[in-house]
Amino acid sequence: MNSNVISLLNLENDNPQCLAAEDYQKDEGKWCAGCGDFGALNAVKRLLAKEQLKPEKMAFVSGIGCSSRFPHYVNAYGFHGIHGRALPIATGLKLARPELDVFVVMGDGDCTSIGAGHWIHATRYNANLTVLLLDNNIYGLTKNQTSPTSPQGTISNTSPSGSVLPPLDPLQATLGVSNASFVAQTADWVPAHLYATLQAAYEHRGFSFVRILQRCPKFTPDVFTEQVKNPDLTELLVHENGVNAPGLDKLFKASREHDPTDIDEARALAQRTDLLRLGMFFRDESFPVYDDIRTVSPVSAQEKIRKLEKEFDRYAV
Amino acid sequence: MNSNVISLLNLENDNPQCLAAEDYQKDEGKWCAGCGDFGALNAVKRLLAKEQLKPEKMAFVSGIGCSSRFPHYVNAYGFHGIHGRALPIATGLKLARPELDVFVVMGDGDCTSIGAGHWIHATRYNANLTVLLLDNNIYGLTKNQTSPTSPQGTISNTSPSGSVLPPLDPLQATLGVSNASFVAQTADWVPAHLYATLQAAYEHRGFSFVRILQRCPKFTPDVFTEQVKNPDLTELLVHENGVNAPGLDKLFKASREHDPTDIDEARALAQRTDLLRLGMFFRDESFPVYDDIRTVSPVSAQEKIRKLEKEFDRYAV
Amino acid sequence: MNSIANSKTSISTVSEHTVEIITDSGEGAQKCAHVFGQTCAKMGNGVWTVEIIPAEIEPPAHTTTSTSGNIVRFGTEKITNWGDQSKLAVAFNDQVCLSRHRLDSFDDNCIILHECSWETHEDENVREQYAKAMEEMSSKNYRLIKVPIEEETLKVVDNAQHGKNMFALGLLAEIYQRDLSIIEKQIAHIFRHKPAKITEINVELVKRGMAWARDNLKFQYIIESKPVVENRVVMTGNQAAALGAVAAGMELCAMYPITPATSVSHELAAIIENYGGIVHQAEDEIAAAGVALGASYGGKVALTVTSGPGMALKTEFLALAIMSEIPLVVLDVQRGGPSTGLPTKVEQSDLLSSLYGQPGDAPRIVIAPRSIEECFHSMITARRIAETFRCVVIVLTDANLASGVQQFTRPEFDSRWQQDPVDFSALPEGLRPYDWDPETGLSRRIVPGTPGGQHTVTGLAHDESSKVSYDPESNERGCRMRSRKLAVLQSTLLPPPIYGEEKGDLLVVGWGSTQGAIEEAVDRAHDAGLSVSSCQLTFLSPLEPGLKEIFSRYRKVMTVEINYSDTIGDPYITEETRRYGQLAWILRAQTLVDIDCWTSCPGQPLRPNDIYNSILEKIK
Amino acid sequence: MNSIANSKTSISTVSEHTVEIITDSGEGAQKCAHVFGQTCAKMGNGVWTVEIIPAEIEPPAHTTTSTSGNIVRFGTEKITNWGDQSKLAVAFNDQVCLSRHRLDSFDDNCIILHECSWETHEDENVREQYAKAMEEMSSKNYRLIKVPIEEETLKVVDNAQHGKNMFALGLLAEIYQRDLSIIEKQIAHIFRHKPAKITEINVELVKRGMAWARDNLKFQYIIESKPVVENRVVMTGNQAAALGAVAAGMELCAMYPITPATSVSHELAAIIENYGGIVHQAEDEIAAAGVALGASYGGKVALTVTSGPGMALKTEFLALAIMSEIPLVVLDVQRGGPSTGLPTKVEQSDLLSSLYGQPGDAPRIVIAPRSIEECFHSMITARRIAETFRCVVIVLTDANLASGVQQFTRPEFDSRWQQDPVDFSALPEGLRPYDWDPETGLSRRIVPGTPGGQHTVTGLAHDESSKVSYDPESNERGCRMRSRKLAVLQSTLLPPPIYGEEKGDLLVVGWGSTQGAIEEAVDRAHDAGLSVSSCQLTFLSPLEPGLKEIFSRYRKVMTVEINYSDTIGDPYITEETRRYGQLAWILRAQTLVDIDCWTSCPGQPLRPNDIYNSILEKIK
Ligand SMILES: Cc1ncc(C[n+]2csc(CCOP(=O)(O)OP(=O)(O)O)c2C)c(N)n1
Ligand SMILES: Cc1ncc(C[n+]2csc(CCOP(=O)(O)OP(=O)(O)O)c2C)c(N)n1
Ligand code: SF4
Ligand code: SF4
Ligand SMILES: [Mg+2]
Ligand SMILES: [Mg+2]
Repeated sequence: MNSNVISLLNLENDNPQCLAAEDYQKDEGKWCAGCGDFGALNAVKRLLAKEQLKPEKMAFVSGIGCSSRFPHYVNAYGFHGIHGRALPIATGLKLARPELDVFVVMGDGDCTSIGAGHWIHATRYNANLTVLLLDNNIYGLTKNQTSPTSPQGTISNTSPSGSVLPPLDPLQATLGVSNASFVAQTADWVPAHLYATLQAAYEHRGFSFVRILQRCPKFTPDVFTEQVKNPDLTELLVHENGVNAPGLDKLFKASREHDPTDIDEARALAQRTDLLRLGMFFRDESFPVYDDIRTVSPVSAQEKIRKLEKEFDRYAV
Repeated sequence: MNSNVISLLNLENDNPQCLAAEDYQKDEGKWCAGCGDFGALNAVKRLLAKEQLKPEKMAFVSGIGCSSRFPHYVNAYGFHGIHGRALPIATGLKLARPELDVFVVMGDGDCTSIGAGHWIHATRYNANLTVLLLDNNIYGLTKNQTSPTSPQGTISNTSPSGSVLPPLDPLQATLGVSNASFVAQTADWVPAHLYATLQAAYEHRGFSFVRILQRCPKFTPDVFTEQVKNPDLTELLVHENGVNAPGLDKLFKASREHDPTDIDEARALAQRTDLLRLGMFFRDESFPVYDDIRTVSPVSAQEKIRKLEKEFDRYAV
Repeated sequence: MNSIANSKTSISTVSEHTVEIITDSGEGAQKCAHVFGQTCAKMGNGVWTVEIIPAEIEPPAHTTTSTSGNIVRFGTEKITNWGDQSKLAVAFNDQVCLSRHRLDSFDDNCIILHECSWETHEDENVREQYAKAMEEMSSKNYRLIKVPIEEETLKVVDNAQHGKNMFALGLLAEIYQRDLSIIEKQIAHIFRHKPAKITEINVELVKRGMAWARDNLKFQYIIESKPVVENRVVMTGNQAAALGAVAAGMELCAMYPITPATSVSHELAAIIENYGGIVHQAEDEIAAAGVALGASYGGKVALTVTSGPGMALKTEFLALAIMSEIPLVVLDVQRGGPSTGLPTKVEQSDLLSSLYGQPGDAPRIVIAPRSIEECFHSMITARRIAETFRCVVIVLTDANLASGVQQFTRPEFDSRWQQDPVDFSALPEGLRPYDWDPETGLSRRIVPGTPGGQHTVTGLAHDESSKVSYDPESNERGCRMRSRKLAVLQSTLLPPPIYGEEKGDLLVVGWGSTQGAIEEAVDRAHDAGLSVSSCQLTFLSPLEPGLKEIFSRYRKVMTVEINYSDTIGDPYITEETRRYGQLAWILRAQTLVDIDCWTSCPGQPLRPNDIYNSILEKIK
Repeated sequence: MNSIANSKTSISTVSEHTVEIITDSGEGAQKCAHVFGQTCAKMGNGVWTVEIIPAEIEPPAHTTTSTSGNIVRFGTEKITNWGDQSKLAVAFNDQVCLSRHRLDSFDDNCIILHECSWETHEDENVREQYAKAMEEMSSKNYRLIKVPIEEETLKVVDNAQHGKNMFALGLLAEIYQRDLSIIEKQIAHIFRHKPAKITEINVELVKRGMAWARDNLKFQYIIESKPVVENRVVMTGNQAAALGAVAAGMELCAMYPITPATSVSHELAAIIENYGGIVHQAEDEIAAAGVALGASYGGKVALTVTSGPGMALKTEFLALAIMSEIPLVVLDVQRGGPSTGLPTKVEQSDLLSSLYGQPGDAPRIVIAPRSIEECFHSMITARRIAETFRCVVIVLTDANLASGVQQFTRPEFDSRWQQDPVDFSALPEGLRPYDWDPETGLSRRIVPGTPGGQHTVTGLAHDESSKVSYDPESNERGCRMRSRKLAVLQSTLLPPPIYGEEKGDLLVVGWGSTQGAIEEAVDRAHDAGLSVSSCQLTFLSPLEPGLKEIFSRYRKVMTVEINYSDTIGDPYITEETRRYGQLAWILRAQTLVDIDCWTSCPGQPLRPNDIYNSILEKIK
């Protein structure tokens, strides 16, 4: 950790005691050149610097996949878990240590395929986790297999003549779960929006689900090219309580007022495929947060023994 | 099989060659008196008789739970599988033998808890399966534990001071999955509606998901009592392409025209908790059906060898 | 003991008896047996209670599949198992009685008090069924005594269904001269949340049962009790395990319901929040393991509780715990397998999968409590080992311990049983997350929150800094260090104690819950002049030391286990093709001694007498 | 062979050589090695190719972690394994070279042709790094030869990245006098979907490499080849397994991607639809097993393909298949464990979990092909056994076989390999779904669609009619019948063949992919006058017969395995605490012979020389 080096680019920090974005870097990211995971990593580091989070008070939990290498590259506690199971681990950690900031990073296969059951239920538990789905529409690490989010017709090693199913929409699926409290979409190629979305997710108390459209130049170089090239294919969802990043109105012509408390509209918008929509689809801060409602006061060892004695009286012969 | 005995009650069959509903009974149902699973079994037997399905041409696949005993009680092939995994088994069976009628019976724990990942993905595959979710809002077989669909506050063995989460809505969750092609809700205490819903589900080509609200007098005697007592708390969804059962308009005052092709409205209706809604929420026959799109023509052993020889030429030294 | 038998009654003094209360499901046999067992225990008898559970939630009444009930074995001395056949039974109908007869559950001279109204029931089918049952049972010398249970009960309550059990309790109370004041207190306790009237009615029913027995039965049994010198408690193995988890300071139990393990979490759910902990019901067993692991990673040694099919699902996560050296305690309450198998019944066949279930080399600790008392203490041991060795500890109990009820010495709590608070103090300069001591493989665990300790744990091969590394040296070092911990733990263990002579003709080796039955069989063999000893293992991985040397002192060694093994002499089964009992197999590999086995998987605990017979056979 | 070496060139005739092509990831080493290997094979040499795969998708270039490449071992005789160290290497930079040096991959006298431009690179750091690498490698006698690979390549193409590999191929072609016309054909085949120009450019590069070597290198090797008398094919083990599955008539492969198993399904996905089958990519490995099981239940014997972590997830479903006696073939391409472990690397440590992974008693068949050829044939055997015995067959291959390339005799297809069409004819009167032959445990499978055969299969304990039954007799009968099938299969097997003398001082026992390396080591020992033989097992459950008798003919027996075992003499490790290699452990239990083991888990195939050294050590 080189806490003395303050990046000039990092506008939030002009106090030498502060940690700069670079201070949150651990190992160097080992993704392919141009991989969208770098963008996510950068946005996260900026967020950590902005919030001045203590490295030892955070944990990044992931599954297995290119994207799940993420924890190795952040100066924080990390848990590079097993494929599809980041959410149970993160939930357990948060239950045990509610004071830690816990981030979860998953790939599309990780979260929506093998991890689908945990995803549904973690959404429902609504533990206070910041959840990043890095969705490159493909299995990257295992080298090019179709994922649930792959567009229909994707040619991959497991669908050599084109995949046969329409893609699963992670937003719509999350919105289908009762208790879903924060659902947003952003893209690695719009850093300001990405950053603002992560900021909002971090601030939300509850399970903040952020789908990040992530470019994989290696295996899905084409899936987002249209949208990257032509900003007119994107519509921003804006609202005073939504994701608000300065300057984006210049970049994107289309924008739409959407009240993130309107669940029906959120679903209807997620359903439409005319444009790519970035922004906050839904947020409700009123849902119970699992780690809050399951927190019980600690009890001293002595006190426990006293209570155990009473418990045993019930069983006494 | 006593195919000569024709039930007088079974109005569809007056031809002595036909199988009567009773002929589709195998072992006697061993559920508690008053269990809603009996109602589902009766409706299914009626359907089988109506359709005159050949017992050897059908298979009932289930997981583990009270409801999953179902296959033992139907004169058909049955696969009483493992907890949560009925859908993969049924999908495999259907892929191997698309000509069979395959029914899937699951409990709420079975389908929406341990089976959640398979549920999402089987919905997405949209294989031509008729799927019954017997939802008694509790774990029956293991004796009274909270299920994802248990109402908040449910007192059970695992939530002795009341469950903390709002229930998961299986309809909304299914509607959240792209490719969901048939989603309906019915109740064991409205036999005519139950029967008509199963009929529609059976007729639908694709994954027909029917949530059957099922009474469990043993562990959740109270969850549906209001609705059972007071038909005014129920609204029927009606439409010429929906579930239409004769005589129900007399029983239920509230009814609503809902076009089952309207996905936005389907979701909005599933969201509302003012009334219990029975009927077809959504149907779209245009989605690709997995066993159709994956069916390939059979190839004779001789032909295979011929092709293999050519294949091996590629590897020849 | 105050005998109130009248003069014409024959009174026999016996050292123990086994009693069955068998009814249709839902007729309250459990309550009757519970009060009876508790009363015996409070009067100073040794007691062991076993449930008889039907396969269905609510099977059709008055059939051989509807049998629900309890077996209570009690005696002057400590009782360690369910014993052999029952000496006395109270049966609410002929069919449940018949089902027990068919299972060979009754002693040839068993006294069977049974409801008489079926004989004269208005429905001819019922009468016929009754007659047939009586005929089938006439092959034995049972003393069948008709009792108007229902008729008598209806004199007090309107619905006999909710009363017959207390009348039956009265019968037993009279026959065994139980202390009515204790019974009254027990009943009052059970119905403490109900109106006082309920207690009164139930006591009234007991008294009526006593009166009927006094007037009509011409026998009584005296089972003396010893003065109770120590504080004792009585509970099931699952209750003991739940309390043990609390006593061990476990603050998170993540589980998914599964018989017969679920009741551990029911017990915990009811109390753990008072101890600063929670029970998390996960969406499945995989997630339960993951949540427990996440919590353990966070510094709390967590517990996950399950049974066979759930263990299968946890396979992958256990490997991650082992690889990342995050402590984790797994309680597997074994049931009959494979697959869904016999969900409510006992078996000891998860041993091999507990030891070898994970792909890759994944050393873990496996221990098996031998009694209900040990179900309590093993949780404390397990937590401590898991933490000290940064490893997975699997505790294997079974359906027999789970629902069996027995007294044991009330533990004296020790605050050192509790988990030490996590040490968040700054780390020694340069300390790495896997700074293995090259001798022992042990290393200090660094918990999130510790300043300067940031690192990323991974299930990939890694070096001391927890960096992914695929080089041969790192991989081999990791394997070596994880394996070494087992050898180190083994070096702290003592050879297992021998029950009986230190050498002889035959050594019977068992593990876990069979201790009581095996030792009783060994006693019997000893009384018959045979040179037989036994040895009950608790540590299965690593095995306790000294086994080979111990085995060498006996002419023959055999294991006794509740699992499957082939029988030599059956078609195709030779010395070479035989599949052995699971412990026998491990011990053969470990000691190269030609260890034989006698195993059986009847879905019931083993009976001392069957073990005794197997001893007679093998010692030849 | 047509030698075109000029007069000043030293030409040595050798029986075999091992060559490495090592580059940064993405520089096309695979293609170069592929063409080279194919050419050697077509010229009649024995060949074995092994991939060198970096840990990351795209690791930073020019570092010791970026090494990607291939090892090609080829010789006059059949080549069965990757051999010992490499005799010649072509390295595109100093760092990849260094990484191989550190892994001890080069023979002490290795000739290393390496890119010279780094030495004079404009970046000082690069120059320094180069100098350091050279210094580190100077501890060996390597013959380091600088080659202007990049410079020469740029004479033909603009981007050296896409061309250096073909230049390198040219170097090798010249050194080993490969037939250019064959090389040309191979290149044309690779680029058959690209414009003809591409082929031309690539051939041009090869020729330039040859010219450079001719002009600058003063050595050549002659490796004679034998006339090819039979039709042969060359492929990887995963390709062989995929083709084997098709040849076995499997019409459904349900899978979830996992390294190193996935490429089996890639191969299948590309062709199976032409054979009336499909590949179903499931949402996870559990579902993959379930879909395969459902399809098998429907009458098609289906396949599921995975590796360690996926095997862990299939645990529960395998038990259901075993309990319900639905045939199922599972291919486990083993990788390093435990947990995520070494995803791309070889290990043989799923043996115990394959045998004992399921809670409960769950007998299954486990076989391990010993060569790439057997990868093909084992799928046919597996399907047939699964169907005949209504059981689960696990086929254990590993990352070594998976990506290794070798020639073998082209199979002569037999239509009986295919699955028989399902018999839907009416059932014999009263036939039940588990009408076990009491001798053999075999029974006729009733497939849905068969009139009158309706029944419900279940993972619960059941009787012959597949009715749930919890009585002791049914449960024990079921266990017995499922177990019996293993003994029956064993009775059809022959004792494993011995490689070498039928008796002697030491028998080396291996299983699966290590056959080639072990036999080569045994040959070496034999040549050194030692009395050593070996024996390679294919059947692991049930074990092949006669092992104990075979072992008795040798003074010592040891296994050689690619997995972990403790070393006696290490701290705390004694005869008693030692954890053995996985096969050794099973064989100890099975035969009670004191079987030693030499194992290692370097994430690489074993080298004959290391095995040879272990032989020297153990035979003492
Ligand atoms: C249980 C298990 N199954 C399969 C794998 C192999 N595997 C590793 S990553 C991965 C999928 C990667 O795709 P994704 O989750 O989309 O992440 P990406 O690499 O695209 O970031 C798979 C199938 C595994 N490691 N463990
Ligand atoms: C892998 C596994 N986990 C847990 C169980 C135990 N189990 C059996 S049924 C069941 C849940 C039953 O609830 P539900 O699915 O709602 O069905 P119901 O009995 O209410 O019809 C559970 C947890 C099991 N058999 N297998
Ligand atoms: S393969 Fe795709 S997702 Fe993986 S590192 Fe490369 S670009 Fe990123
Ligand atoms: S417990 Fe409930 S769901 Fe199960 S059989 Fe009884 S009433 Fe039906
Ligand atoms: Mg991806
Ligand atoms: Mg339920």
